[in-house]
Amino acid sequence: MDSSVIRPELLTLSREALAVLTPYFWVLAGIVITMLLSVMKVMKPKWPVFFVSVAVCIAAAVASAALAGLPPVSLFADMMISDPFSNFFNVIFLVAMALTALVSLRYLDEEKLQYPEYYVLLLLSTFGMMLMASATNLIVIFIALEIMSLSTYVLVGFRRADRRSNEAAMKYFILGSAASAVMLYGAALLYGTTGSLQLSGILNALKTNAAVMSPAFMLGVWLTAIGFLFKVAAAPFHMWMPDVYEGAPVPITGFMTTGIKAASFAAFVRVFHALGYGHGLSEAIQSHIHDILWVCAVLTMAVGNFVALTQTNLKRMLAYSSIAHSGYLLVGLLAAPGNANGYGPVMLYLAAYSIMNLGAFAVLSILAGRGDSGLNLHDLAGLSQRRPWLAFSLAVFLFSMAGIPPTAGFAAKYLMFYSAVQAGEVSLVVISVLCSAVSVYFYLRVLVYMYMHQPVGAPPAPRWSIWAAGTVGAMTVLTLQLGILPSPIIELVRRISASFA
Amino acid sequence: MAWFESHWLSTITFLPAAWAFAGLVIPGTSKGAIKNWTLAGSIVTFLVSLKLYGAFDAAGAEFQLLENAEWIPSLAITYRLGIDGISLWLILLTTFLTPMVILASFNSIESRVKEYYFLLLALETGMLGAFVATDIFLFYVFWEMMLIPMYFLIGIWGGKDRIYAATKFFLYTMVGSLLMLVAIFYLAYQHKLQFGVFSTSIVDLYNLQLASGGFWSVQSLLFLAFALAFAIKVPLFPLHTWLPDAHVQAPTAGSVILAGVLLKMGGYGFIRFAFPLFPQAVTYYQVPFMILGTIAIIYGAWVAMVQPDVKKLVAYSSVSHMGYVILGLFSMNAIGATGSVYQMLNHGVSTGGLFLLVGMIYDRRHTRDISQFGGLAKTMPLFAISLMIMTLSSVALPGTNGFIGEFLILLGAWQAVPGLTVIAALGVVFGAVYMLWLVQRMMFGPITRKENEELTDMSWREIAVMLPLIVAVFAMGIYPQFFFNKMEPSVNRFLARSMPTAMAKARPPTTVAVTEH
Amino acid sequence: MHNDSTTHSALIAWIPLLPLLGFLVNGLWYALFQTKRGSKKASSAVTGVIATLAIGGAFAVSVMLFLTLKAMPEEQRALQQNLFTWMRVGTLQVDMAFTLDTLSTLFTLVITGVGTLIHIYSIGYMSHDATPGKFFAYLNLFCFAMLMLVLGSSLPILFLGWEGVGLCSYLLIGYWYTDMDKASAGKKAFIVNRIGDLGFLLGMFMIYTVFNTLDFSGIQAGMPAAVSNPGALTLIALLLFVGCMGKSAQIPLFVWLPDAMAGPTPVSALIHAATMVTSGIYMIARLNFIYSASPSALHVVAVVGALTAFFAATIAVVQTDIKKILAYSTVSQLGYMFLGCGVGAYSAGVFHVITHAFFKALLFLGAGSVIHGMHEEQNILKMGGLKSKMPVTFAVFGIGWLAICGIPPFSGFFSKDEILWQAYASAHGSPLLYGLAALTAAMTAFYMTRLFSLTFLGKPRFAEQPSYSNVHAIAKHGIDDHGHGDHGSESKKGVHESPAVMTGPLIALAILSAVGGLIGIPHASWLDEWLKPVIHTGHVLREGVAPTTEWVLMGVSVTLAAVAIAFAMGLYRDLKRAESLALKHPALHKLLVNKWYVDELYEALFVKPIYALSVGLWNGFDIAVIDRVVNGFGRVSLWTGQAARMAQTGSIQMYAFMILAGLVASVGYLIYGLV
Amino acid sequence: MPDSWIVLSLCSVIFFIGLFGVLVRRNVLILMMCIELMLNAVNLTFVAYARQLGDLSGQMAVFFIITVAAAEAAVGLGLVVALYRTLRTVDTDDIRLLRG
Repeated sequence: MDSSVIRPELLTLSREALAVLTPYFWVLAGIVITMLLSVMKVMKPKWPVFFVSVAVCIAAAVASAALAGLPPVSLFADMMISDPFSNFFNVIFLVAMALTALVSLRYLDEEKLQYPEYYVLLLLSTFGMMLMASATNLIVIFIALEIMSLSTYVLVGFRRADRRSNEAAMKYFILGSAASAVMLYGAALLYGTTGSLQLSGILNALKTNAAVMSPAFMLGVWLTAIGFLFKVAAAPFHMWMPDVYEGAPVPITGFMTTGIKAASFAAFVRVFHALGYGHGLSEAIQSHIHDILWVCAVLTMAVGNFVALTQTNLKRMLAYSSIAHSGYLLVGLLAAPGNANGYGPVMLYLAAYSIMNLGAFAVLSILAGRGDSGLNLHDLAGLSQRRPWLAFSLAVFLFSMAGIPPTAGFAAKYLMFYSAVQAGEVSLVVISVLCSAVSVYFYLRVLVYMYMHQPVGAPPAPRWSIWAAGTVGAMTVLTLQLGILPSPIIELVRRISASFA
Repeated sequence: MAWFESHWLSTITFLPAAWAFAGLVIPGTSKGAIKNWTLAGSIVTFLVSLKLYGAFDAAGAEFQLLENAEWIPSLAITYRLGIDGISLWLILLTTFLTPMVILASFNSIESRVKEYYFLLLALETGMLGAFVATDIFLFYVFWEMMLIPMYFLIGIWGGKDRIYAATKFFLYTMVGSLLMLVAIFYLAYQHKLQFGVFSTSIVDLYNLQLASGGFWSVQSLLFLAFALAFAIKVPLFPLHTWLPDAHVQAPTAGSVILAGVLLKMGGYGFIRFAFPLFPQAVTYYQVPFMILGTIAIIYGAWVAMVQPDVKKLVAYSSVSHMGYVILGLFSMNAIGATGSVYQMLNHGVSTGGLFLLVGMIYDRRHTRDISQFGGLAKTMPLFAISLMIMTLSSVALPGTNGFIGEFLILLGAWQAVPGLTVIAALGVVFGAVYMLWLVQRMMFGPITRKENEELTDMSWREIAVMLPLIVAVFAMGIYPQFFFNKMEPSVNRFLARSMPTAMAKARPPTTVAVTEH
Repeated sequence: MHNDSTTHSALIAWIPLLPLLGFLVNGLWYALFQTKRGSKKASSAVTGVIATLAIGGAFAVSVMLFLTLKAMPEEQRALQQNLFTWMRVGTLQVDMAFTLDTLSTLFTLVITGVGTLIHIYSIGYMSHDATPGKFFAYLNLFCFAMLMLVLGSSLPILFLGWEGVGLCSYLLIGYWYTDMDKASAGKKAFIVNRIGDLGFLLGMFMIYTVFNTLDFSGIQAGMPAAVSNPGALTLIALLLFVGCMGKSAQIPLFVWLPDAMAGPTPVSALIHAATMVTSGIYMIARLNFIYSASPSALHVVAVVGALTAFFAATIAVVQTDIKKILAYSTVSQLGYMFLGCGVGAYSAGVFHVITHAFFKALLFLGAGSVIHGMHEEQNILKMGGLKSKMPVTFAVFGIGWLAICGIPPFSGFFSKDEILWQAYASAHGSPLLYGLAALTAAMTAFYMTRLFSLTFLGKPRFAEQPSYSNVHAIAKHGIDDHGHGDHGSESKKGVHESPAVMTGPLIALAILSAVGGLIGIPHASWLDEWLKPVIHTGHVLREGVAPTTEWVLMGVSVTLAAVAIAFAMGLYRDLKRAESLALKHPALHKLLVNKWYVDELYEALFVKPIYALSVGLWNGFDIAVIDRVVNGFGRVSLWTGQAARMAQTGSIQMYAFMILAGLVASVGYLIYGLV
Repeated sequence: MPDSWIVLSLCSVIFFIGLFGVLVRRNVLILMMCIELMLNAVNLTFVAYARQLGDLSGQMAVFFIITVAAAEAAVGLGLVVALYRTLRTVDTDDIRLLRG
């Protein structure tokens, strides 16, 4: 293309472009306002910042939800796109963000960490996620990823007086940067072999000339994939996750398990699809990538579940279970091209997983004591007598993670396995269900402590706050609702994935 | 009212749960109110369920009192209820046993009363749901939901090793049922391939033609996936080891429900799903399963004989009795199958009664060690009489319900594999050995321990618990035809479906007409 | 005539139902109102009268129906009643239906008749018992079951009664349950019977496969077709005979009957002598057409019968417990009956059933009266000279003794002689069988005489005041559960004759034992005639047997009996000589006293091994293998977790290295795939 | 363009030097430098390809990467400072509290 010509239409935004960008504008506005509020010394920034960030999230979420029905709109010369897919994920991110903020408020007070930067960084990271879900250009994806990650590095290390928090941040930072460098190198190779950074361009190149599929291209594909596999903590690229999750402040852990995982998968799905998996790739390459991902999925499920058996710290246990869930998601990803539901199962699973995880971590942040202490199994002993409703909610979330009806987790699992079976991945599904049978054990163990043990000692007084309690309640209801009447959301994700592919 | 007329099954299924939720408003401190409220709920459920007997027309369609609602249209998963002559009786058994276990728990459960009775009613809903579901996926959902209340019942109100037992129970069942879930998906997909649409409604799935022959054939693998889940539930040797632990650790009510209803889920599953869906596989595995059933009969009896713990003894006797069920089912003829279904009801009544009695004596002495007893017939004559009657029913004395079941099962099995039946029939002897020996050690002889001298006989409440069971024992033994009349057509349909030869010549109608009432 | 017979058919059900009614009345009354601690127990008079009325009513009905049958033309002498369908499954159809034909009517008469007498007797015998209500309830229940057994028109109904009587015998043997030995005896009886019933069940299944029905009429109708398959018929016959072995205490399943004497004496008389134990003969007579169709099976029956007869007699010779002796003699007499059936002389077997019912009931009740008078003393060595103390008992017991010894004209003579003759002469008989039977007859005479003389003749060998043994007996049974609690006062009277309520039945039975044989006088046997509709087997003689031989054999047996009696009389005039004789053959004596060690043998062969095996299976397989495997899965997964955990060292470089490793491996695989 | 392979292989060499640096070095600051090395290798790759393809978007990408790298360095250094405050070390062998 001739780059010397100035193309003014790139510099202005059409009306509909502006319309579909509203959620992003909301969040940007939120970022700016919160920054200002936190530096202006007119008043104590805690409440205004909190309210603004939550408000913009809600506003943006509403906007995205409203946009979810519209046909795709490509923006900034195909640098990014606003389609139902991206809006679906935007809602997840924004809700996750809002709930994290709600949960954090009291938590930060207790931890003496009530700094406005916290919310700013949350918003920034959320913005990065939104971009990731909607970017269609490798460089944009990279930038979005970095926006998300850099703010998250800081959030992980937010309890900066605490060694664990710092260590977690450092590990996350080093490995994360290295991984994104690897991914970037892959992007470079893709660019070199296909001559385009646009996902659509890459796909075109693939479809038009087969010569593209050189080893260099394959290397590019795979290095990019590894970048994402690292972010979603698929074995053997998972090892940062337990440490980081354990070290990070509880609400942030919850935020990461939902937001970052969802964002990474969203982008992964886009790239994966753009790299022609399931359509366009030559048979040999296709089958090889399939094999590798297959092994990856099995490893991930196995490692996550089996190691989780040995954990006694709830945060760490949930970290491993989160790895395991990445494994299930990979199953969905593998099976996606082969079945009618496409990437729908992945989307539903991410939604359900975010809901139950936000709920679970909300409970944990209520229970956690000073410096995230008091999160060992035996600290939960007899919780059902001390706090019946809290115990009940946690039980619901855990059953949901174990995939037992009637919960969201079950709905997500069966849609995913149902689709995988249709895609002919029967052996993989059998392995997955056996792994989830293993997982039942460590989820049940928590219930055992909550319901079947008598309280021991004096556990830290729970940090009640109306916000956190509200979050837990809402998530419980949502988990059960999705479990009993999953039909609407299943319809939704099917429609979206249909429009997407 | 009209709504009820068209939704009897939903009403009966969800009545207990609704009642339980309504009961949550009662403050946990007023235990008496909670107990009575729950008892009333279960009795109301029973009375309502009696309506089914009249409503079900044996001569009518295969599944009756149908309800069909969209649930997950995108996956063609429907909320589809219906009963046939087999589930009818299992439903009645469930609603019949629940009030008794609730009444039996009045004195034995004192801690966390509210949760306890809530869970009992929730459990009832789960069980009823599994029996009325005619959508295989819906069945699976109820099947799994049953686990949760039972898990807590064992784990919270159980004995010393309750946590181990509860976890074992839960995991054992999970492993089996998860594989079944995969098989269910596969079936639904097969239906899509063969008929163009997804479906999990069993009347549709019955039409599937699945490749058969050999171990690795689709049909055999699917059958095994189902059979594993059901065999664990039955429980079939050698998958039975969760049962003794669960039974012994569970509170009385838990044991009764477990033995009385949950074990039946296994047999019911075989009848409703495994057999009609995979006829060739069933014939392929007929003999192996009959052998397993026979082993279960003898093995269970022998192991039961040497148990020092009375509850464990009864638990192993369950293994033995359910072995008969498997034997009869896999004999694949009308006599054996009817016998099996009947045996399931019998086992619910007699073993349930035995567990209730064990619970009563446990409440008095807080031990289940047989050697702790002896000569109780002297201090507790009524208890002795009840125990004797339940024992007779359990050893299948003619005139009691047990005989009808075992006689038919053995007769049916004889038609199929005589050699095996000879061995299985030995269970008749060993059954008598361990039960009578139990009675002798507990009831007869001189009173050796001081604690036993002042035991009080059954209270009126306990008599009220046992009386219905005793009546049932003789009623079912003397006039079984009352039950067969409603059962027979369904059993025949089941056989027609389950036998490849019969399948070949005439497939029963799969379009189900709603029968008006 | 016809509708008359139908109206009468409607009455059949009442024969079993009346005792059932009695059971319900007494049983419910007892269970609901007499079990409360300290509640007043109903007296044996009231409850006994209720029970007696019930069984007596049944007797009246039986007599009436018997007369009806008699009035009917011979070929259609059978009444049917169908109450309701018991089971109808697939091709199987079992009705709760009764048939009263010439065979079953005889049994109903014996059961209800003898039963009534024994009920009356029990009123007296159980007068001191703590829970007569329970006792009479059981007794009625037994009669009900027994009547179902003989009236049932299909095998399952027969089996219903068959196991029902087993239950009652279990309950009544263990009636004084606080004595563990008695309880165990009951259990033993039930379980040994169960082993027999197992054979019965399988026989039923076999019949169903061959005849496709379980009704007697249907089976009979199917015979012509079935004879083509003799193997199956033999199998059926043998399997059913296993059932008889259990119920009628034949080798090898006879071990329970002697122990069964732990029950109250009326029970021994009614169940373990007169009625229940003969149900095996009833079944064979009922299904005689099957047995006749299978000579080999018949032969087995005959041999087992003869052997049992002899074997039991040998044991009876040396026993000292009065009831034990009678028990073994019962086993022996049952052997006779099977011998009779086994040689095809079913009517002879039935005949002996009837006479045996009379005199054995008489003997048992007499023994009961003795025991009652002697305050629970059962050892005949501690008796003697009761002739003067209990004249009535002495007299009637004497009649019973002569009857069983086979002295004409008492009933035993006719029936036993019929069997002996058939054993020798019938087509299925042989001299060997006859020899065994005759020898047994002699031994029977011997040991019965021994019993009789040691009990009634000679001089008393007991202290006037209650000896230690019976105080012990009282103590053993406890004050209130076994009667004679107030023997403290009564025993002062010392040995005494029993009250009229007990002697009355004795006399009645004595008369029956005396004249009962007249229904079966050789060559003019009313019985054979009467049974023709059911048992149609003309007695064909073995070739080479002259009809006149019958008279010779008759003489032989009578002389044998006489000699044996004389010998015993002489031997047991004083015990010294008897003991010296015993000392001459210590080994043999020991063997016999210990009943050929059969119990010990079974204990070692079956009971112990199976128990050990079960323990082994439980600990060695259930826990050690299955459970270990199950928990093994858990343990292994845990170990896997631990192992995988090792990699999680916490070192950044380690993690980075893992990433690189994964990268290299996967890329390697990719490139390898491409080139 | 025949000559670009030299550049590209050079880039890959540099990239892997950086990667191995991350593996072997223990000082956090040096680790960050290694990461910079990797990023710059990527930059070079972009440029080379851009030249090979005669397409500007590769060149453009480089600017973004440089910017991001700068931001990354800033955050990283901040974290290092915080880490050093609490642990008094920047040696990766000493930051192994979280494990197992």
